[in-house]
Amino acid sequence: MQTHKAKRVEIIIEAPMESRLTAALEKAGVTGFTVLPVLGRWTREGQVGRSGMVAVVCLIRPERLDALLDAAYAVVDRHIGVIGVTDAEVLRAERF
Amino acid sequence: MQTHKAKRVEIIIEAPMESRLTAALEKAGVTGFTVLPVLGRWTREGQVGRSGMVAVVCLIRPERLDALLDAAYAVVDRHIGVIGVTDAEVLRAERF
Amino acid sequence: MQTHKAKRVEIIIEAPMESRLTAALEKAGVTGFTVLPVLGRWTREGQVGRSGMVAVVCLIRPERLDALLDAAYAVVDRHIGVIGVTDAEVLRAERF
Amino acid sequence: MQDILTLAGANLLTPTILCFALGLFAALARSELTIPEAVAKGMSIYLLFSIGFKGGVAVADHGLDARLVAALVAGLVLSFVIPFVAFGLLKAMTRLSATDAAAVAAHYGSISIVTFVTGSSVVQAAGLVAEGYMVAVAAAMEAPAIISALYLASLGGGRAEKIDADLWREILLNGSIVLLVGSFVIGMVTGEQGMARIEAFIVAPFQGVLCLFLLDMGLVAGRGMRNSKGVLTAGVLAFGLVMPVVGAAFGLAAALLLGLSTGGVALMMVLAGSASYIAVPAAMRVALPDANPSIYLTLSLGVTFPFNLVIGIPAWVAVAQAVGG
Amino acid sequence: MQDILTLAGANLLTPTILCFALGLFAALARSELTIPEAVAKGMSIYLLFSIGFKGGVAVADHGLDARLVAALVAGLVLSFVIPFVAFGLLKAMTRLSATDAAAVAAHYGSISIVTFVTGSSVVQAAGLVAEGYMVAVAAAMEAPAIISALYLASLGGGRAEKIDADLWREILLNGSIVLLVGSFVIGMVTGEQGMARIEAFIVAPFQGVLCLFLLDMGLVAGRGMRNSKGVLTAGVLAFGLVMPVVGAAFGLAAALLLGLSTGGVALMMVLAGSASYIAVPAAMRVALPDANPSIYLTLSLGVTFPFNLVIGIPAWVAVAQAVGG
Amino acid sequence: MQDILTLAGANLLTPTILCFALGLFAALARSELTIPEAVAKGMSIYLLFSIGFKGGVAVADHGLDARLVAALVAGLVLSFVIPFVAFGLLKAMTRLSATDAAAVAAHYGSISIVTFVTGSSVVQAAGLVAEGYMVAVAAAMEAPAIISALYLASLGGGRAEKIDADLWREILLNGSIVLLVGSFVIGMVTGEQGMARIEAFIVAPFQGVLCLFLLDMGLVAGRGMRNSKGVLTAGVLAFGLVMPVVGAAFGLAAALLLGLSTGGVALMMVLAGSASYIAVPAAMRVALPDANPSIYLTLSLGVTFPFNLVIGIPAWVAVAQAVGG
Ligand SMILES: Nc1ncnc2c1ncn2[C@@H]1O[C@H](COP(=O)(O)O)[C@@H](O)[C@H]1O
Ligand SMILES: Nc1ncnc2c1ncn2[C@@H]1O[C@H](COP(=O)(O)O)[C@@H](O)[C@H]1O
Ligand SMILES: Nc1ncnc2c1ncn2[C@@H]1O[C@H](COP(=O)(O)O)[C@@H](O)[C@H]1O
Ligand code: NA
Ligand code: NA
Ligand code: NA
Repeated sequence: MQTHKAKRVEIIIEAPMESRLTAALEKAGVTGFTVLPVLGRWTREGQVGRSGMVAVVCLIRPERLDALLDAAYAVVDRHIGVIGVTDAEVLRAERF
Repeated sequence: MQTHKAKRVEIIIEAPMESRLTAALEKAGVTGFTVLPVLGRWTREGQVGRSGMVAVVCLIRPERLDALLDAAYAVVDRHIGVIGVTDAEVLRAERF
Repeated sequence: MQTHKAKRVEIIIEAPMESRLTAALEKAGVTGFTVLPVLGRWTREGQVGRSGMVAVVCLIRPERLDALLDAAYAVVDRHIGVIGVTDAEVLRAERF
Repeated sequence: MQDILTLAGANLLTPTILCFALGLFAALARSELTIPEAVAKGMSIYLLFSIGFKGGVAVADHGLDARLVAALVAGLVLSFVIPFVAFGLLKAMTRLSATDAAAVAAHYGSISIVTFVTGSSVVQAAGLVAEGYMVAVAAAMEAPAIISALYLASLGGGRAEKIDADLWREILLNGSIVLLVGSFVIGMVTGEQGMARIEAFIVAPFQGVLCLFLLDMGLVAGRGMRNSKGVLTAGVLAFGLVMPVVGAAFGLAAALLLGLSTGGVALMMVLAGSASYIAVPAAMRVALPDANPSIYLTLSLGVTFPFNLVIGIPAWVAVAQAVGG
Repeated sequence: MQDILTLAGANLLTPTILCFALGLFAALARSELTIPEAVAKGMSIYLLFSIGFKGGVAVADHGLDARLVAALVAGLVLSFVIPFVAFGLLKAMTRLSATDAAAVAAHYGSISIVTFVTGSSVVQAAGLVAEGYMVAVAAAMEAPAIISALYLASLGGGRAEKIDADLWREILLNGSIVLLVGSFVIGMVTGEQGMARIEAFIVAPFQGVLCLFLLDMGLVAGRGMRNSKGVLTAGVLAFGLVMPVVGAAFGLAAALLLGLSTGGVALMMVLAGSASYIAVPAAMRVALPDANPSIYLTLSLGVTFPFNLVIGIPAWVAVAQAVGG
Repeated sequence: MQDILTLAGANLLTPTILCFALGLFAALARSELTIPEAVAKGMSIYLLFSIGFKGGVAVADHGLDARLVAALVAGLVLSFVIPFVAFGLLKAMTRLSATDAAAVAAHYGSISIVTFVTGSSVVQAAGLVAEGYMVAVAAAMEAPAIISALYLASLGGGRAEKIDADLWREILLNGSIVLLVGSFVIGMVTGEQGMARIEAFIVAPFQGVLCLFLLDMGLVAGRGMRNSKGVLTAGVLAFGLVMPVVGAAFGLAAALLLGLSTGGVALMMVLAGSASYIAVPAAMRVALPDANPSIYLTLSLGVTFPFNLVIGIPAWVAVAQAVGG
C-alpha cells in the first residue's frame, strides 16, 4: 500500500497548557492532532476543570516539522513535559 | 537485549467503527492490538454507548504490514481518521 | 530546532504490575515516563482498585536503553504484554 | 395563547431549564467547567432506567391498555414517515446535499429521550397523567427513521452503507433502547412492590439529577455552537425551528386518532417533535460517513433541543390541554 | 422445599435480579449498552461503604457480641481451608493444571462482596436481622485463601511468585478490605448519631444503586461468557455449580458451631459459598501469572455468581430458617 | 476553651472527619483504594451545586440583605490583601524563593470550597444560620489573590507570565466560580419552589456525599504527603499551621466590621483561613511555571486543609459564638 513520509510528534504537557498548545499548533498550520489522556500522578490540580498531563500526538509532513516544533517549544519552554519526534509513514497523504 | 524488527501501526478512528476495525484486523491475522482512549472533542455522539475517537496501536512483523494496512484501509476508507506506521523493534518475538 | 537522539520505549502491561514496573524503571535510572490508560477488555479485575492494562511510554538516551529493557523484562517476563522500541529524537536533552 | 405564555414562563424559571441555560452560558463564555463524560453517561443511564421503570409500573397498575399496540404501531409509522417530510422541507428550505439532508432527516424522525424525560416532568407538574407505555413508544420511535434516511440517501445518489447484520444489531439494540425497554419490562413485572423497594432512588432525586444532566447538555450544546460557527445557513437554522413544530403536529394527529389522554397527547407531540442526538448520530457515522456531523449535531442539539426545552414542551402541553379539555 | 421454591420465585422477580438478567441479556445479544468503568467503581464504593457503615452501627447498637472474635476466627479458618477442598474437587472433577486449579481454589476460599450485599438485602427482606459484625467477617475472609492457593500451586510444581512485602500489602490492604473495615469502624464509632446524619444517603437509595450495579455485573458477566466460549469444560462448569453448595455447607457448619442468629447463619453460608472476582483475580495476576484468567473469571463471575444470586442466596436463607426456626 | 475542645471533639467523631482520616490512613499505608477521578469530580460538582443553590434560596427567602454588597467587597479585599501578609510571613519564616513564596501566598489569599462546605455543615450542626450570600462571597474570594501573587512574584524578580485575555478568562470563569455563582443565582430565582423540586437530591444526601468526597480528599492528601517527603522544611510546615489562624483573624475582623450573624462570622473566618487547592494551583501552572507545585500543593492540601478540618473549623465556630453571643 502506498505510504508517504511523515513525522510523528508526541508532546507530553500539563493539562492547563493544552489549549495554549493546540492553539499554537493550529496557528502553525497543523491540520490535525490527537489528544490522549495521561494517568494522573498526585497533582490533581483541578477537580472541577482540568488536571494532570495530556499527550498530544501529531502526524505531519516532514517539511512542516520545524514550524511545529518552534510553535510547540514556545509554549512548553518553561513548563515540565517532553517533546519527542519519530520518523513515520502515513496513508492518505491528502489529509496532511 | 535481543530485539526483533517490527512495525508499529497507529490508527486513529471514530469509536463507532472500532469493533469493525478490530474485527478486520483479527481477520487479517493480527494477534494483538491495544486500544487507547482519545480525549473527546465535541462530537459526544453516544451518551449511552460509544463516542468520540479511539487510537488502535498494533505491533506486527514487517512482513504482515501490508495485510494489516489493506484490512485497516478497507474499514477506514471513507471515514475520518489517520493511519501512521513507524519502524520499531520488539522483545519476545514469539508473541507476534 | 536542535534535537537529540533518543529511544522511545512503549510497554503494555497488566495494571496490577504497573507499580512494580515503574519502580524497576526508577531503579534502573529512568528519569521520567508517562502512563496511558488502555481501554478495557473483559478482565475487569479490580472494581475497587486497579484493572485492565496500561501503556508506559518512556523516552530515554540510547545508551540507557539496555538497562531499561533489562529492568522492564525482569518484571514483564512471565506476564502478558508487549515491549516495543522506536528510534526517536527529543528536544531539551537536559531533561533526560 | 395567554395560557401558553404563562406556562412557558413558569417552565422557564424552573431549576432544570435554568441549569441548561447555565451550561450554555458557561460554554459560550468559554469557561472550563466540564462534567466528566463518565458522570454524564451515569446520569443518562439513571434517567433512562428511572423513566422506563416508572412507565412499567404505571402499566402494571392500570392494566394493559388496548391502545398499547396501536400506540406502538403509530410510533413506528411516525418514525418511518417523518424523515420523508423532513427531507422534503430540507430540499425546499436549504441547499444541503442529498446525503446531508437524509442524515438530518433521520435525526428528526427519531427521538430525543432527554426531551421526553423533560416533557414527562412538565406533564406531571401540570397535573396530568400520561399512559405509562409512552416510554415503550419512545423506544419504538428510535430506529425506524434510520432506515428511511438510508433509503432517501441512496435515492439521492449518496453512498449509504448496506445495513449489514452488525449495523442492524447496533441500531435495534442500541444502549438506550435496551435500557428503556428493559427497565420498562422490569417495572411491569415487579409493579408496585418493586417500586416500593427502589422508589427512594428513582423517584425522589430524579428532578435534581435532571438538573445536573441538563447543565451538561447545555455545556455540550454550547461547545457545539461555538465550534460550528458558519456551518448553519439561515435556511438550515430555520428548518431546526420549524421542523419540531411540524413533527409535533404529526404527533398531535396520531395521538388524537389513538384517543390518548391529555398527558399522552402532549408526550406524543414531544416525541414526534424532538430530534435524536445520541443513537442516530452514531448510526450515521457508520452508515452515512460522508454526511457532515457538524450539521446534524448542531441542528439537533444546538437548535432543536433548546427550542423544545424552552418553547416546544410547554406549548405542546398547553395545546394538549386545549384540545383535550 | 416448597418454601425454598416460593422464596426463590419471589427473589427472582425483584428489580435487583431482573436488572442482572437484563445486563446478561444485553451482553449476550451484543448490545453496546455499557456502564462507564468509573461509575461502576463509584457504585461499588458506595455499596461497600454503606454495608460497612450499617454493620458498624448495628454493632454499636447491640453492644460487642462475645462471638465477634470467634466469628472472625471462623471466617479466617474457612477462607484458609476451603481452597484445599476446592482444589481436591477440581483435581477429581476436571483436568485443570495444578496452577489453574490452585488459582480457581483461591477464588472460592475468598468471598464476593456483592453476593454478600445482595444476600444481606434478601435476609432483611425475609424479616431477619443478622449480626452487624458479619461485614467484618466478610473482610476477614477475603485474603487467607490466596495464601493457601499459592501453597497449593507450589506443591503442584507451579511457579508461584514469593509473596513479597508489596504483595502482602496489596492483599491485606486491598481497596475493598480497607473500605469495608474502615466504614465498619466509622459506623461503630459514630453509632446512631452518625447514622442519623448520613442515613438519607446510605440507606434509602441502597436498593436502587444495587439494581444499577447488578445491571453492570450482568453486562460484565455476559461479556465474559461470550469471550470465553470453549474455555470451560463440562467438568469445570459442574465445579462452578457444586462448589458454592459445598462452601455453603462449610459455612453452615461453622455458623451452627458459633451459634449465630438465623440471619447470621444465612450470611455465613452466603459468604462461604461465594467466589471472589475482584481482589483474588488481581492477586493471581501478580502471584500466579501462568494461571489462565479466563478460567477463573468465567467460573467465578459467569457461573457461580449468577447461581448464588438466583438459587444460592434464597436457598441458604430458607435453610437457615429451617435450621434456626 | 473548654467549649472549643468539646466542640472539636464532637467534630472529630463525625462520619465526615473520620472518612477523611480513613482516606489519609489508606494512602499512607499505601493501600490501592482509589476513587475514580470522574466520580470525585462528579461529587465536587454536586457539592458546589448544592451549596450554591441552597445559598441562593436562603437569600430569596430572607430578602436581599443590605450587607450583601459590603460582604462581597470585604471578600475581594481580603483575597487581595492576605497574599501580602502570607508573603511577608513566608519571607520571615522560610527560605522559599520569591516565586515560590508568591505562589504559596496566592493559595492562602484564595479559598478552599470544600473547607467552606464542611464549615457550613458544622455551622448548621451547631444550630446557627449563616447569611445565604456567603457562597457568593466565597466565589468572590477565589480569584483576586492570584493577581496579588503575580504582582509579588514580579516584584521579587520572578518571571510571572503576563495575564493575557485567556488567563483572565480562566481565572474569572473557572469551573467552581461559574458553578457556585450560577447555582446561587438559580436558587435565588427559583426560591422555595425550586427547592421543593430538587430538595430530595441536594439536601438529604448531602452529608453522605460529603463523607465519600472527604474520603477521596484524604486519599489525595495522603498520597501527596508520601510523594513530597523532604519538600517541606520545618519553617514551611509551621507556616501551614500559622497562616490559617492569621487568615481567620483577618476574616473575623472583617466579619465584625460587617456585622454578620454568628454563623456568618464563623464562615468568614473559615473562608479567610482556608487555602485553595483547585483553582489557584492550575493558574500557577500557567502563570508561574517556575514555582514548585509540590510545595504549594502539599502545604495547602496536606497541611492546612486537615488542620482546618480538624481544628480550625470547630475553633472558628466556637470563637464566633463567643464573640457573637
Ligand atoms: N495529522 C494528524 N495527526 C494526529 N491525529 C490526527 C491528525 N489528523 C486528524 N487526526 C485525528 O483524527 C480525527 C479526525 O480528524 P479529521 O480526519 O481531520 O477530521 C481528529 O479528531 C484527530 O484525533
Ligand atoms: N501485537 C500487539 N500490539 C499491540 N498490543 C498488543 C499486541 N499484542 C498484545 N498486545 C496488548 O497486550 C495485551 C495482552 O495481550 P496478550 O499478550 O496477547 O495476551 C493485549 O490486551 C494488548 O493490549
Ligand atoms: N523521559 C520521559 N519519557 C516519557 N515521559 C516523560 C519523561 N519525562 C517526563 N515525562 C512526562 O512528563 C511529566 C513531567 O515530568 P518532569 O518534566 O520530569 O517533571 C511526567 O509526569 C511524565 O508524564
Ligand atoms: Na422526532
Ligand atoms: Na467463599
Ligand atoms: Na484564604
